[in-house]
Amino acid sequence: MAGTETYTLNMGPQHPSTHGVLRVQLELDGENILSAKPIMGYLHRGIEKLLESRTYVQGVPYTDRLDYVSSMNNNFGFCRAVEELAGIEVPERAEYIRVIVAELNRIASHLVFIGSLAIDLGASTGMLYTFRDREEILDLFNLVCGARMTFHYIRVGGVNRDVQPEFIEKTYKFLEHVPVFMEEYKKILLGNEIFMSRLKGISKMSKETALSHNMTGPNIRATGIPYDIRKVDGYSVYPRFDFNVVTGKNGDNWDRFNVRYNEIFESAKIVRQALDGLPEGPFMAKVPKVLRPPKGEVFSRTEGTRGELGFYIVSDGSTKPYRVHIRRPSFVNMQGLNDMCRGYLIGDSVAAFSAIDPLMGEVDC
Amino acid sequence: MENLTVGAAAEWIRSVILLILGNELLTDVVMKFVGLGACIGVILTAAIVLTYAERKVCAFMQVRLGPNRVGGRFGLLQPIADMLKLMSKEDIIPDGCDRIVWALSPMLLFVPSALIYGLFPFDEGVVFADVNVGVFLLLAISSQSVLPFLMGGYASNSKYAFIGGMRTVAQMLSYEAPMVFSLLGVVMITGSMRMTDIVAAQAENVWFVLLQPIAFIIFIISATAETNRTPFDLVEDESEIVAGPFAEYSGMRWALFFLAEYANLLSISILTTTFFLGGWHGPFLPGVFWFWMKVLFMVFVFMWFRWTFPRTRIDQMLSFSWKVLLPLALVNMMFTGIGVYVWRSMM
Amino acid sequence: MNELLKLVHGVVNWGMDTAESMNAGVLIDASVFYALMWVSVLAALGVVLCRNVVHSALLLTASFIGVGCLYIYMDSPFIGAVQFLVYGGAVAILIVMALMLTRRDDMAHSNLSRSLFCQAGAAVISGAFFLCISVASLMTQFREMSAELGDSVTGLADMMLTKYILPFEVAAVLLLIAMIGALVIAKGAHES
Amino acid sequence: MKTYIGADALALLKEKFHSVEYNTEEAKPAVYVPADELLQLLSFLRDEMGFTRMENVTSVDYKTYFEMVYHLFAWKTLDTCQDVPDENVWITVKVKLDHEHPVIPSVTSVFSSAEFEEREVFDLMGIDFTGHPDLRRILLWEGFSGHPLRKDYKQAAPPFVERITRRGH
Repeated sequence: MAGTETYTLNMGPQHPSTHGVLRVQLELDGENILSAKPIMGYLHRGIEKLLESRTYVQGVPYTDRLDYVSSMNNNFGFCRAVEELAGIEVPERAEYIRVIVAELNRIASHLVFIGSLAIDLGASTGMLYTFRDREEILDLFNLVCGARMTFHYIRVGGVNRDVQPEFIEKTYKFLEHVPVFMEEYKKILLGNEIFMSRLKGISKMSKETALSHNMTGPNIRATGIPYDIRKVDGYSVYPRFDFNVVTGKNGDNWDRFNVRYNEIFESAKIVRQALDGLPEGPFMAKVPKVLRPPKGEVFSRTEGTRGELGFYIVSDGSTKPYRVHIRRPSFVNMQGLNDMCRGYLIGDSVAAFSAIDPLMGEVDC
Repeated sequence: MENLTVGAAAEWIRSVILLILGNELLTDVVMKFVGLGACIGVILTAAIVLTYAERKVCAFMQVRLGPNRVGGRFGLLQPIADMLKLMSKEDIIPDGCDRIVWALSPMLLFVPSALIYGLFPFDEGVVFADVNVGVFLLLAISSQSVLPFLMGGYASNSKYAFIGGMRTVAQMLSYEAPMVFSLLGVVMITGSMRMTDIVAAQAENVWFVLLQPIAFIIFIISATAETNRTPFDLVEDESEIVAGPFAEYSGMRWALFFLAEYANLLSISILTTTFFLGGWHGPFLPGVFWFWMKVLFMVFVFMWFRWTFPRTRIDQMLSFSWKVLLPLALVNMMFTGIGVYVWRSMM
Repeated sequence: MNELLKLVHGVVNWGMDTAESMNAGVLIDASVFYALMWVSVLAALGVVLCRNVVHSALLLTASFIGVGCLYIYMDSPFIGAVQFLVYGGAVAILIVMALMLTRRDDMAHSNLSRSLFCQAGAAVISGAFFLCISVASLMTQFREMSAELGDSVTGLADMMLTKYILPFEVAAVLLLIAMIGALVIAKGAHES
Repeated sequence: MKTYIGADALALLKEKFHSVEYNTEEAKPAVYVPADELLQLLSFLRDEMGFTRMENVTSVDYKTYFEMVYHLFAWKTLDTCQDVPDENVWITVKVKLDHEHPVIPSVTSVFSSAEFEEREVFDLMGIDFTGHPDLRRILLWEGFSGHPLRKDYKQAAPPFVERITRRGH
């Protein structure tokens, strides 16, 4: 009797659900996935090389283009690294503002995640709803820095400009709105039987596997490991705020979804506390016009929306960094893709791409 | 009021033709063609109206405006613009495809979708062919739309299309069974497979949606699956297999798939109306109004499904058909049989 | 206006009269019949002659459907619908799908061996089969369908559920066994 | 809180691995290790000292030599930590490599998570990893020549592509 044959399906780089220009080589037996190999680099712009030929301050806008859905967090990470290298003390008010905008951006990024997961599972209405609410955050950012996508708001030594009372007022209003729209998603997505059955028990990952792939962010928290740099490192003013690290239990797509869903509430909590305790004072430290950090190197990591975002900067004492390496969470998380897809169906692979939540700008750097 | 029925309109057309031709026999022949033209006209109008309706319903569900530029504030001319766009698009023929099979697929797909319109009773006495095995013939004809999908999927020389073609077969064959069995309950109560008899039986007593609620639900679900609409649109599943069998088609060929999809959407709405919602019957208003009101309501329901549900997975969908719907339909049929037997012996 | 109408009426009446004198009704009937027949026969020929086995399978479906149309044309829509549903809707699809799933290097020349020996063998076998069938059908005394059957569907149902209930059920059981057997075999192949 | 590894722990390392070097002057001294002892050191760090997370793998081109940089983190309470921000120790391990033929054993046998990052280093810096399961270019395409993150990398002139015009010439 003739045997069956496996075949290769190239999902991407032009495919509606690979979130940009990711290409995944699926080895298939019928509809069953035998292996999934991510192939990336279609969006490689050489940001690490570019940063070597810019001064430290000029480098900040490049980080906007890494994870362009949560630019604030990238600015934050890079500026922290440079400040650590140059020994700049950031004023308290600036730290508070940074935390506020970074957490707001985390909410926006998680809303994009929920929306894109919904549309990948065929519920395109879900996406429209989350994008509607993300719009409010973008409006807030528009108010604070005049940009809606690539902010370049957090600068070395502080923030670009102080927040206006109008921003604070509107942010409070937005925070009141958060539970309202989250309830709406609960109705349209979480309560849906089909949505549940598409995610529960799919792409299961044990703690050990997640650790061995060095996954970070919501992906590792979904397996039950409370690994959150905000808590673990306690950088910036995060230790002053009361918030929980949301964890899952089974490490399946449902948990990955739920972790992000609940993190929105936690982020909202942080924003509220930061707004309540926003101190007076300068919003920018005294940074020399020509920044020449002393010779040395630094590895600084922050919790980006997709996981641990690390900046490794080597300074040779000149105005430009000698070498910058960016540890991109999406890039490292991609190692888990094979484990998340193997043994499941084509339909689950789409959910897995979504649940790992890669952003190609960040993966390819 | 009496003059507002489709039958009256047909009579009027007939009298005009008779006046011109002056021959009864030839007029009858011409009237057959008029009927055919009316059926095709319904399909084409439906495609235009339903594309617009779908866009608006979708926009309504998704808190946005929908078409609002072409043709005034409500974008009424949007379907025309869409049509022009589709017609002026380049006809891309994929490399290495099986040319003949590939070109035939959209045309053949449209045939069964259009053909079943001949069996629908639109109003009192307005039915193109009132066959005594109407229900059965209808299911038989609509089952023919599987092969064109498969042909398109196979001939496109694309793996996505091929997976889509394979899925079509699995999906349509599995959902045909519960669909047939859910309709058998209606047929058993009526005692006839003639479409007009089924409508008449509902006019005498109650709508079958009250007598056969389970069958109604099963029918709605399997009809959604048969027409490849969310939550069962795994055939054209854009997030997994791009567009399934349509992935390689463009321009007018794609428009034919599109047309067939809307023809199918309308036809399942008409079927639901005919089998479960009492066809054209209703108080006060002429039949044709009732008929289209019910049909459009059903169309709205199907669109509602589409824009609120996520998509199922292929294995979930198949096991749902074989493990839930089919046994349920069989049990429903058994109880209907007992009920009909008891009712008849009591009478 | 009236003059024009009269002219049209005249032409129409002349045309109808001529058609009647030429026995147009029978002619049309026959031509529809022959058209459907040729569709079926040519499609069947195509099944044999096509080089691409998938095309053969698709033409087989066309042939099935042509035959189904013939049934409907001969006033037995039930048999026609059965033909559509079973042959056109299920059997053909399974054949086509099985063929499509089997990979070959060159789909354009995928049909069976085209050597002269094979063709001659096939011709002899099919000729013999054709002979048997035609002799059988010529020798059978066909009866008019009895009026007591009435509506063909109810008649069929009555016969199947009363007189021929046993063969009907036996056939059903047989099909069930075949189905389960196929499932078992397919499952086994998958595991190995 | 994030702290760097203590001086006594470093002294312990020095005792264990004699070839290990570090600058005692610096506040956060990087541990230099020869390439052939890297794997032993990393397994020791992982198994004995609890550095279970290989957070970052990268390399720097110092024109005369390459430097592989590994950042390891020891997060003590992996499963129990819920609210208490706890000790989080880290260490930098560095390996100096020859500029002509940079070869280093792959650390994937100790930390399997380094697979993609090592591929990235191979791709952009041109360092060869022995024992890597799947060493291919990851961000650039297969036919690319050169390693862009090297300081001496010169971008090749873009290939001359003849312009296709409507007339066909």
